[in-house]
Amino acid sequence: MSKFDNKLKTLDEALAVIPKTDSVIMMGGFVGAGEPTCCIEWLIQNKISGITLITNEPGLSGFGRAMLYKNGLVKEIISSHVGTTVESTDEYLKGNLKVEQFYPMGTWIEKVRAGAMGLGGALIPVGVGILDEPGLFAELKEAKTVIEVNGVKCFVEPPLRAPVGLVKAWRADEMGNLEYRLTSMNCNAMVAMACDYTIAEVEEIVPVGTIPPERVGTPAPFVQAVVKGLSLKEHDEIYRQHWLKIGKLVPEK
Amino acid sequence: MSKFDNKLKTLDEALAVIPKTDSVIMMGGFVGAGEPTCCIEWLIQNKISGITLITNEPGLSGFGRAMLYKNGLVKEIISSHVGTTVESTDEYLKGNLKVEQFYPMGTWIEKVRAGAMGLGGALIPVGVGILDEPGLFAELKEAKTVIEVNGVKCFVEPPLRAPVGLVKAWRADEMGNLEYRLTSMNCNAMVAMACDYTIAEVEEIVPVGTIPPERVGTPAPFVQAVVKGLSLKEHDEIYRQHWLKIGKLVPEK
Amino acid sequence: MDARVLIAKRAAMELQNGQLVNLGFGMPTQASNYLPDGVKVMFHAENGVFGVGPKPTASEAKADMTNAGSEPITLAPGAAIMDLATSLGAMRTGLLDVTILGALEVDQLGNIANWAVDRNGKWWPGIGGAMDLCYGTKKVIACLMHADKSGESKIMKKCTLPLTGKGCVSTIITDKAVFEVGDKVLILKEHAPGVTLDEIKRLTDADFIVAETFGEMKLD
Amino acid sequence: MDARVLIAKRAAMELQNGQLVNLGFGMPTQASNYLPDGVKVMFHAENGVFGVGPKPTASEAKADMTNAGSEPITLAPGAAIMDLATSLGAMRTGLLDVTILGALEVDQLGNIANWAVDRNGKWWPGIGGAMDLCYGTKKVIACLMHADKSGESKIMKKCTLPLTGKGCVSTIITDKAVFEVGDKVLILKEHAPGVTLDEIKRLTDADFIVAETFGEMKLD
Repeated sequence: MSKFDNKLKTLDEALAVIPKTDSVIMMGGFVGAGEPTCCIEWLIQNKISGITLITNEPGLSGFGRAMLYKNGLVKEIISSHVGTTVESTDEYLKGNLKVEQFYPMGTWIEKVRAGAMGLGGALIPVGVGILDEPGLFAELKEAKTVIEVNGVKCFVEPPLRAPVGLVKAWRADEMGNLEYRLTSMNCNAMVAMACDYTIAEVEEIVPVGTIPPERVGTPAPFVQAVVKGLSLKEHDEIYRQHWLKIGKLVPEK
Repeated sequence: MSKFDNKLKTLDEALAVIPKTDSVIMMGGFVGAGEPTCCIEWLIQNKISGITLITNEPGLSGFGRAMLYKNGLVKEIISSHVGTTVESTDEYLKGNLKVEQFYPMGTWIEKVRAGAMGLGGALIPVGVGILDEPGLFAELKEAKTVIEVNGVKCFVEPPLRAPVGLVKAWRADEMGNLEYRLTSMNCNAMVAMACDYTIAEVEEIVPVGTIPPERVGTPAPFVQAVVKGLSLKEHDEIYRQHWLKIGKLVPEK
Repeated sequence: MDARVLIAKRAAMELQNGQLVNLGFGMPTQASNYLPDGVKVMFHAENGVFGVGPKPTASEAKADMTNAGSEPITLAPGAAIMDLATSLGAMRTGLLDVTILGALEVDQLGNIANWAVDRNGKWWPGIGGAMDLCYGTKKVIACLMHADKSGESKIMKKCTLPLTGKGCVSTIITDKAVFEVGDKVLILKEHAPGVTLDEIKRLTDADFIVAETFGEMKLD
Repeated sequence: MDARVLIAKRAAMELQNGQLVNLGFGMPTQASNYLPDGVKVMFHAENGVFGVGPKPTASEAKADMTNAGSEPITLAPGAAIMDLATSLGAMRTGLLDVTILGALEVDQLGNIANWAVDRNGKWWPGIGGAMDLCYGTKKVIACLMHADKSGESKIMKKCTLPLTGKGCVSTIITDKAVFEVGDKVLILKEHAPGVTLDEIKRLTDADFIVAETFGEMKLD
């Protein structure tokens, strides 16, 4: 597959790579921000079930990723949290959502980075003496190896990769270079590098050469497909209405 | 010390933090590009000797860092190379330049990153079965621990930090936000985060608010001092003349 | 004065000029409204911002300008945006000077528990970035109501819930009192207006000594 | 034809459309001048560039636009600039399709030695990024003169110098011949114009078998 040929695809073409059941999908986003919302819609419409979702936290109630749990499509979440949405909490407490790999956020992103950058894993001092307290986390996956390096005890955390990655960026050129906008990069750029087949949902598609090389957040060779999502205006409006509804924004007189 | 007060200092004020002898200095740059040349000059003029220099490679012959070896100021180099300059080769072969911590470039940058990001170290599969071959590297620091993670053998590499860091950026605001230009970021941004006292040499100093938040390569809190170096025009000219001299550029008719 | 406002106001007094600060969700976020005069700090947002500014107006708000709770934000002059790994690295490596965190329980060893309660035999809701914060940040200030709804003390000898940080808390601020964390014992420094030492004793499970300077919270 | 040009030309024929390619210093860099017609590749520069373009004119050259040897470069359309850790990560994780590397020695196990010779009892000059490249890159092509100045074969049974990569070389291109690396044995595929099988046998220390398709290098 060419590292820099035209990667523009329809949702159907790009997401066809996802198996109907028991897929492993890594997804970008931070709570409700920078989520590939149209790809999520597609997963729901096409009833892609039994998903193992590798994602920083479950998302924002009533929004994007939360709809995946609502529709019972996710069987396991590998994340730093399970309670940021009502929907994931529901599935979790009913025993429909397995949470075995549960990490501090810094550990989660370093495991993804180890997968992205071909490292053997990550050495993480955070949580030693807490997450490995015997019995405290019986149901959590417990094989927590601890080694000492220069006097510092740290967990040996294996890398995280996935066959399919869904990320959100502001814009892309046809070759697959991605540019992120303001605070919406979050973990998207790292997820994009940690998957064998990365699909980027963007608000705008621009000719090659438009994105200044210094502003490329994910270089084209890391991306296998680019799909058009909602426009920037639509996104801004959706968020503004949501914030007004939940009182995070004061309506202007 | 304030994380965002005015950090502009003269070379004398900023570099006063470096002990006369036996300092440990981490320095940015890639061969001849993105080197803090005025800081290097200052080290030479002030005869700062017995330096342990943590740097990606020794630099470019006849340029910047090479002058440190030429003046016999460096007693050890912790790097991925020792032969990119004639001057470092000389000192090394004469036995004046210790090379005990010698790493593949990818390992070197990951060790610096582990120091910058508070990790326990780095798990590196590159070089296993080569760098740990008994006897091959008698004089290299040999405590190479190897562990296996998910079936992959990797070196357990401790983090690298330094009390003082010298980096080069294009411009800075008074608060210490740094912006890098084109290919000259290289390892500067990582070195800037891996030192207790980071001094940034820049071509331009701009008012706070000039550098777009998305273009800040090193956020202000990581930087303790900003010093004014040569201008962009001067730098471009120096490089152009150098390239013309060594035949890398064809003089225009 | 509303208990939560009191706590937020008193917590804000701990902040000093030039610090890089992370305010946890809920009560601590209010502290940004009560910065003492002349104290200027830079706020960190976990999703990758140094220099979070005041709330935007509806027209200013943007989908791509949010904090760690996906709330709309503006950026202060000199702000920087970074990727998640760098933001979490800054927390882990101790670049932040102080963090004000909510808590379910704190104890006299300076331990804090704020990420999990037992629901249907499962730990809920989740760790997020709090453990990284407690690991790396020099000064951790815990803010919580002194006792739970049934009057049980949350200022304990030893936390019962899964910990977020071990021995990391330096200051505990409640609706009743302010403690410093000493060597395996708390030091009672201040009481809230109208709160007596006896009431504090009754409501505090942890061992504590009373500082000479013990007196009323000074909420300017 | 000059031996180095011959090697560079033949090496360039290994490159395929759409590949992400790293050319090592010295001889391999010349390969970029001999891309077969219709073959478009993206060149990687170790210091953090995907999409290195043709050499700039003197007036175009910039101090902040350089490759891994601090030589002046331009950027091709669609180029991306990244920090050093990401560039080395791309090499380590195998994002690059092919790398053409110079070598001091190669052997029949596909090992390559190109970072160190013994000078005054010390290993010199240094590893740089070559070991990361050999570890991660799918296809490693070694380019070197068949024999050293004293006529000793560099195509060996077993390398004697410190290795850069173990069992990573797939193709060996010299001024005399082209080998594929088989299972613990080399497969002689092509000979340079005017070079006989006997001459290759005399100059090759490694065990090799002769491919049925053995013939002259086709340097279009």
